[in-house]
Amino acid sequence: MENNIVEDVQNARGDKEYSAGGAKDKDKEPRIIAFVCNWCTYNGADLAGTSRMKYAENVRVIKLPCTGRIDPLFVVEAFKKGAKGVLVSGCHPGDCHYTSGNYHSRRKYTAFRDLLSYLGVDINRVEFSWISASEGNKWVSVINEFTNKIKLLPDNSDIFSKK
Amino acid sequence: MEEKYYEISSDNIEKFVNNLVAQNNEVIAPKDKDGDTFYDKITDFKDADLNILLPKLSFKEYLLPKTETLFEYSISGSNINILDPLENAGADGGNSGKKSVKRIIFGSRPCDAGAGPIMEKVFNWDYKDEFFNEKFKNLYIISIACVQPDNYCFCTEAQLSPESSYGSDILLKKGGSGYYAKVITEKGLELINSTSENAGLFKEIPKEAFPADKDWKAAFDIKKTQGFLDKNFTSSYFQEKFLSCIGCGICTYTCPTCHCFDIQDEGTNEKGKRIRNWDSCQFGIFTLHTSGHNPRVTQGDRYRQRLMHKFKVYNEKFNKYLCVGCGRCSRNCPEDIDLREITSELSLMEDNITQ
Amino acid sequence: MARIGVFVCWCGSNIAGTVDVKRVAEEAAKIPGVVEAVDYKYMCSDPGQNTLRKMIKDKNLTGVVLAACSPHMHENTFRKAAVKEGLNPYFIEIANIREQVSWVHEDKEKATEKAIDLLKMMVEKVKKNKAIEDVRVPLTKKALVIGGGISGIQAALDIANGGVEVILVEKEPSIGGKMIQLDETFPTLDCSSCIMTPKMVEVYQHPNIKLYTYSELEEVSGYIGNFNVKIKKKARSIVEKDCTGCGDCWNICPMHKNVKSEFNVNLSERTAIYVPFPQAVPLIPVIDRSVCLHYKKGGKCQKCYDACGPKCINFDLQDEIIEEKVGAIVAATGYDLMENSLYGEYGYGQFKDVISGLQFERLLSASGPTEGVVKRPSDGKTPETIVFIQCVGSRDPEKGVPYCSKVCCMYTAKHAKLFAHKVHGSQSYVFYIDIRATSKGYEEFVRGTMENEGAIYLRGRVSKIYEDNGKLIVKGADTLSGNQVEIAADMVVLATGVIPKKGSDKMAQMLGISYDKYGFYTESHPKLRPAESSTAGIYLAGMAQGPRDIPESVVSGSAAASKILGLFSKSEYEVEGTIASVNKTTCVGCFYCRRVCAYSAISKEEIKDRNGNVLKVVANVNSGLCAGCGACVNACFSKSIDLKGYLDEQIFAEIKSLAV
Amino acid sequence: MENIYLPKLAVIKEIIQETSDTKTVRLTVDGASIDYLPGQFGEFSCIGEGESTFGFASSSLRKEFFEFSFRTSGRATAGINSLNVGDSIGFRGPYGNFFDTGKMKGKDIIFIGGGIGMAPVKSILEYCLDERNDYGKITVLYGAKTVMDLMYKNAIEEWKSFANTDVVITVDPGGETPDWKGRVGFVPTILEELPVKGNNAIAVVCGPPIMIKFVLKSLEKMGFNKEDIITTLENRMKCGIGKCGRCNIGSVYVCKEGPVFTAKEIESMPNDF
Amino acid sequence: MEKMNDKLQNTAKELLENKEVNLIIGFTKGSNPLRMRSVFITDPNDVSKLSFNAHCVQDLAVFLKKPEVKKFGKIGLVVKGCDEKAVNTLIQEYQLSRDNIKIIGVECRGAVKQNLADKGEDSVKQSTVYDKCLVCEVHTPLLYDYLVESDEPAFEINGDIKPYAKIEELDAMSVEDRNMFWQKEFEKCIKCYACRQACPLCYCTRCIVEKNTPQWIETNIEETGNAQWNMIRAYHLSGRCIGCGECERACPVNIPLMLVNEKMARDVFEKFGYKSGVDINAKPVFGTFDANDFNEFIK
Repeated sequence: MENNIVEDVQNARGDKEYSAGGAKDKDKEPRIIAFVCNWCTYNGADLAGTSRMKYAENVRVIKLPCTGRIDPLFVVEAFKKGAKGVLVSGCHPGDCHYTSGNYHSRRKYTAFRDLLSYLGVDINRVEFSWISASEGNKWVSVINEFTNKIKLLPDNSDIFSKK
Repeated sequence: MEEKYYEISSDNIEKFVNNLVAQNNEVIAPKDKDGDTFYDKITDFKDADLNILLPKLSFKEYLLPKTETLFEYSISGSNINILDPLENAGADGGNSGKKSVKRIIFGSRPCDAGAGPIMEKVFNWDYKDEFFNEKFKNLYIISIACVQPDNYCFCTEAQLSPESSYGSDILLKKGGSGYYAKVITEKGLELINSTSENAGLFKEIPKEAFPADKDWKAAFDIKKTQGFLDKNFTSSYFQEKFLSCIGCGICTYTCPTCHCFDIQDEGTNEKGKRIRNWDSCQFGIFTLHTSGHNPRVTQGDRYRQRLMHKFKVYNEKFNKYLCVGCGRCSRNCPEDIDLREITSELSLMEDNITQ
Repeated sequence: MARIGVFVCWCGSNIAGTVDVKRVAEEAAKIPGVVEAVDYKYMCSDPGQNTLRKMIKDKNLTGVVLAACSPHMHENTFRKAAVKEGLNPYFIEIANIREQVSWVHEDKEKATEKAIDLLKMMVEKVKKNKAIEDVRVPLTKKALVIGGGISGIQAALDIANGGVEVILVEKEPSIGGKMIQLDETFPTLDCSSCIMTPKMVEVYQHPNIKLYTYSELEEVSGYIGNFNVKIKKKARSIVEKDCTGCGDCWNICPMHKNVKSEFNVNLSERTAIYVPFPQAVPLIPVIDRSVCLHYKKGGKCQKCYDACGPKCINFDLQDEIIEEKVGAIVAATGYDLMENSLYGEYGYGQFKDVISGLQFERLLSASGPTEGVVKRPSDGKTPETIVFIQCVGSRDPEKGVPYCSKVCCMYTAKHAKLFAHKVHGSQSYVFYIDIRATSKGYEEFVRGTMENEGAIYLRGRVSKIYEDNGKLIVKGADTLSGNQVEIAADMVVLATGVIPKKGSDKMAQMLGISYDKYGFYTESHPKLRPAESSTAGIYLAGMAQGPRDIPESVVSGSAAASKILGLFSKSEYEVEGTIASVNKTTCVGCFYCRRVCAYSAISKEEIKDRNGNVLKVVANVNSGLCAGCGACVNACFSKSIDLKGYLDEQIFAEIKSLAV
Repeated sequence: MENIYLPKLAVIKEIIQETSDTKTVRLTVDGASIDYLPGQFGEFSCIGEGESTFGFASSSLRKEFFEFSFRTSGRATAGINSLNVGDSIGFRGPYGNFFDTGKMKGKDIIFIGGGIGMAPVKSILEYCLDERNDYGKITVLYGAKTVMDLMYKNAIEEWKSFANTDVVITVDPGGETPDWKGRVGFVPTILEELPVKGNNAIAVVCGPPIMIKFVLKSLEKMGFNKEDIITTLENRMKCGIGKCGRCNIGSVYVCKEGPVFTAKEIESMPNDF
Repeated sequence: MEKMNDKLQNTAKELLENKEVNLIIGFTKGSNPLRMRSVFITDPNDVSKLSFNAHCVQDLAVFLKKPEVKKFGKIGLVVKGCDEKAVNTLIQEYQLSRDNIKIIGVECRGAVKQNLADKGEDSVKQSTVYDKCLVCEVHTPLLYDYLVESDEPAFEINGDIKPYAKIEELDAMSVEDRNMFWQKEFEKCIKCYACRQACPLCYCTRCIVEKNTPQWIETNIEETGNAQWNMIRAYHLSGRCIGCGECERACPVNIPLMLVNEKMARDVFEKFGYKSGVDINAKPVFGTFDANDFNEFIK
């Protein structure tokens, strides 16, 4: 049954314009967009670099000043534009460069996740993490684990992007 | 074409409709969806819900889809390629002109049927909108005359009637062994004669045998409504009456004849399409200038525009009222604004002024 | 009309080893709006920067994207280079293809693809950039210090010594705060007033310090660099400039009974016209109008007036409102002690010889009510056995506060030590939960009290105290031995917990700074900006932030001062222009933005028509206060507020460039 | 089957940055201009961002290109703003009616424009200047909020070079700079000071609604007949061809029966603009 | 009902006569006997138009956002308990000053579903009223200046009908099935924005959907644009929706919007203990935070 759904969806995608050439699309690595704060996670990711750690290439980082600036609707926009997974990451609670941006954001995302899931978006496709500037290794493991998770998810679309 | 008249039994009408489905036609009929009726594709006659007065929405979207691709584009560097859906098989599932499929509306009401030819005027008064025309050309309408209009109906006042055949290809009336049929157009005839089996289901009868229309009386004179609108643009009536309007636009979206649209581009940096979407004069942004100036500031201004357009402007331009009196705007209005009541009030006010 | 130049940096082999830089540049050149894309070995080198500058000039670029190392490395370098060519620095964007591509990936093909993507994102972002001017706020180079305790005094002196004018406002008639009430200070046992008094005098005499005692802050408006403050100078009933502090007035005042001395924590009495303590600064008395017979009896008594040589007593003086403009504020409002009476089982208020730690300080003090001889308040006898109880109210979420008051362990050890010094052969018992003695010399100090002075430390709580035959019977548990203990004491000293100064919440609201659930002011960042409040231009010092000891209070005072001196060292206060701005046409004034702003940077602004009628109220961003976090942008439903440098459009453009 | 919504691709030949947020774009289709008349408008689009309606700003007698001016304000204009010379712009048109040049021939004409409303005025003005001898005295009155907001600086110099042509430029009070040599004052005020008479003369007016309102009053004071005052209306439009239902004023579809109207015609319209 | 109407009319009359308000917004008889509609009264002599019954489905608080209505200044508003919560939220969100509104609360015994009333239903019972009436905790408004008590007995709830039962059903579904469910629902959407216009709390003068720089919500009236619109509408109402159900009632294509609103209200209450529209002085749930907020989903 489940397979049928997946096939149906793929078939449906196949003859519509936005699938951009079926077969090639399937081979394509899933795209992950990471919205990260400038002060903790971005630095954490940089640290992974200076430490020459290796991780999956799928992630594309968009830097914002603070998790408080990462509008949940950016996640929707990322899905709209074909991202398979979205990561939101910032400073640990209590460490926000702007005192409370991550707290406000956490509240919004709590509700937002519920809403997404309720509306039928596989919530496995959205990941949240607190990664400090010293946690290069955490960045690496979060990206790798998330990428693997996304690869295992059925290529099911969401309600925001064209099937 | 000279009209033709037939009788058809209840069993045969079912066969006829099922034949039309079997002939790979898209047959649209009123259909129950969770307790409300909408026009929708049917695969069997039994899917059709012919007992209700009117589906909640009209079948306007088969003439003017909610969203319609006007063209597609692709961009690479400074190269732009434009793909005309009227010339090429469209990608948006038959909404575009060229690929427009033959659609049969079965069981529409005379009011809904009347909307097509009324709208056809604005889509062809100068520039010809082939998107509309293609769909209109391929839309076959079999309507069933009403027996008992409800409180919100005012087709008679809107210069149609519960038994009007204006806009229908075939008009059915209940009676005899099932229905009497009046075939008004070649398209109607085409349906009946599509196969010999279909043709055999209909028994031709003389015009006289076809039941005559009842003497429907208009409760008020729509010309007087127009008369009032002609002279009273600044009447306080509009501002007071529409304090209760929340500007939701349901009246326009569920109206069979409202045809305003918006044009937008959608896509990625590489490719996309220009689409037109339903729009509504009830929205403040509809006429908002870039400068921030808005000619129609209040909801009163905006509802007045709707009245003016329907009962004055359109008639002056095209000699037709942009209203079929279906009453959907009233029935669906969450604030119980009743267009029949309003048009009638305006005609009375015109009376009072002239007296 | 975007004219964007792209530079792909090799960073030697750091980038070029893993990323096909030539291909990245070739792909970049194909992006609409990119007029030229080049690769270069080291963009950050002088020749590299010159290449950048040359292209900006030659190609009349409207934007530059560098695919290079992390923006945290060289964004400023490149921005400065761009500014030299007249390009707004915010038209420079960096695609991080070193730290986040070449150093973390091995597959050259995939790394190159990722680099191209990151570059595309930045090209699309820079297309939507708008010129941003950094915000410059003029500075009134004068500081206000609220609170004349040790941290306020330290802050005021440091600022004043830095050559900046200071206004010091103290609520009480004298500065000195809690510290001047202390006897000797741990762990060095130097006399508190010996080290405090000179500082107080220095404040009084400092040419750069304007001191308002017996004064309160009435109103604060404005923002960093430009605060307007109103100070209410309460009427002392003394013409201050004429007073010599001779004491003739208070010596003759008939009201010397029943008025408890605040300074001596109710252990002695004072007169209606009084100085709180002999070394008060300023040494000018004040008439307590709530008890003075002149005021109470319709002007009959004027003994002090009669006694006053310079005739500086004026019963008709009124409160005065003084307006000042300042550029920065230090909130050093100090602390209070919890009410001991919360603990009925300890009998405070019921038994005269159950006293607070601060009262014990006064009993120890040579300037105190007993001139430094330890005497029981009940009968004046010198106690031989004292029980000290720690954590009275502290670390007690049920009755008191959950936090540790930090100073009690140390001052109790000090009390026990001083008691042993003053009363030979005496015995101290200390009930404690834990001993926290973490600063330099503290642990040794406590050890000394135990080992050298013979104080007996009992780990456990006291369950009950009752009086029996002139003794206070203290029943408690010694959890280490598991025994119940019962001590017949002559006196019990309670180490009561520290709480924020009464009214500190009101003060915080007036200042527009945030405070925690207890009322302590919260730091802008607990680690990185411990001296700053959440509001720009307002700094914090002392116990107002939470429990701390004298050295820490002094350090915090100095820290606040150095922040202010740093702020004032420039001609204008400069903030990055990447701040929020409001579209006032579409703002509906729901003020969710204001609710989430941690910097009080959003205020209400009335939009009026020509006749002055308010059409609507909208949000307004104070550019001096906005820190540019963007929380307000997310809070806005109608998207009427946006963050410069990180506009919604820019983020969308970045996402769109990745569309698959 | 003709797709009436399908744009032609016009190529940007030149972009003139008029003010900080306005530009004039010169376009060609197949290397040349297109057939149109002053007063008409077109639908110009940045493909992928959307269409916007602008009147032509150039003289239709000049065959090497056609131009329009715009202010960046929304998504479509921001899209157009991002384009460079050589890029393509989607174009539909020309649409709408045009200035009746026959009626203007032999007469004195005053051209009055405010802000970006000068664009259609420029079109008809330059048309007349291109056949200068067919017309009487020409007066140009162009006003902007501030000196910074003045468009068409190069064109203005060209207009001044014609014989029997007065060019008056004004900025609103407070909008002048120290070295400003033009006039200072609102357009209607300056207009009344000009030596222009309404007999045997035509006035062409375009600008913001409030300016038009006062200019019409002034022109009437100066003796102009309502039939001889011609203006253009700038209603919000989408399709430009009488379908989308947006631009009507009473029974007049501005996109088809306009945008050029005489003051007389406007007077008979309901106040819905 | 007569007594109720009398009190309603007297209250309104007094308010108008004493110039305490310039406008009364209330209910009056509508286009058929089982429909009620809003009425705007400025003349004390017109108060006889006011009446109330189980067909007063509209949330009149919606009018408080209309500029045309705001112009009247002080307004007297007839509200049911559920709708009154909207007034509270408007005050909380600075859209309304408490001084400018006189709340004429009416005790409500439940409102008959309009689609049933249109088919002739006139009785108030658990099978005929809205789901919101079955879970209603505010038959008497929380905040009012005047209270008009109901003459009617409360209807009986025997538990046969589980309000918003579909929510649990959806929660139990697989994510794919939920996806399909909502896709089918949103496909019907015609983007008339009636849900927005009918909502008393959608008061933005420029809705996010009208902003195109950037284009937050695709303009198409197809699966993607519809889903985005419905999702963002629900998101903006999360923690704010007071459950009046007007969006769902207005929806001409019967999208069960209350299933989303109610679900979000439940989640917000569960996670943050916050109920919207209860306290005019409360901090809105998304205008504040707690350091100990729900953190489980974050790595």
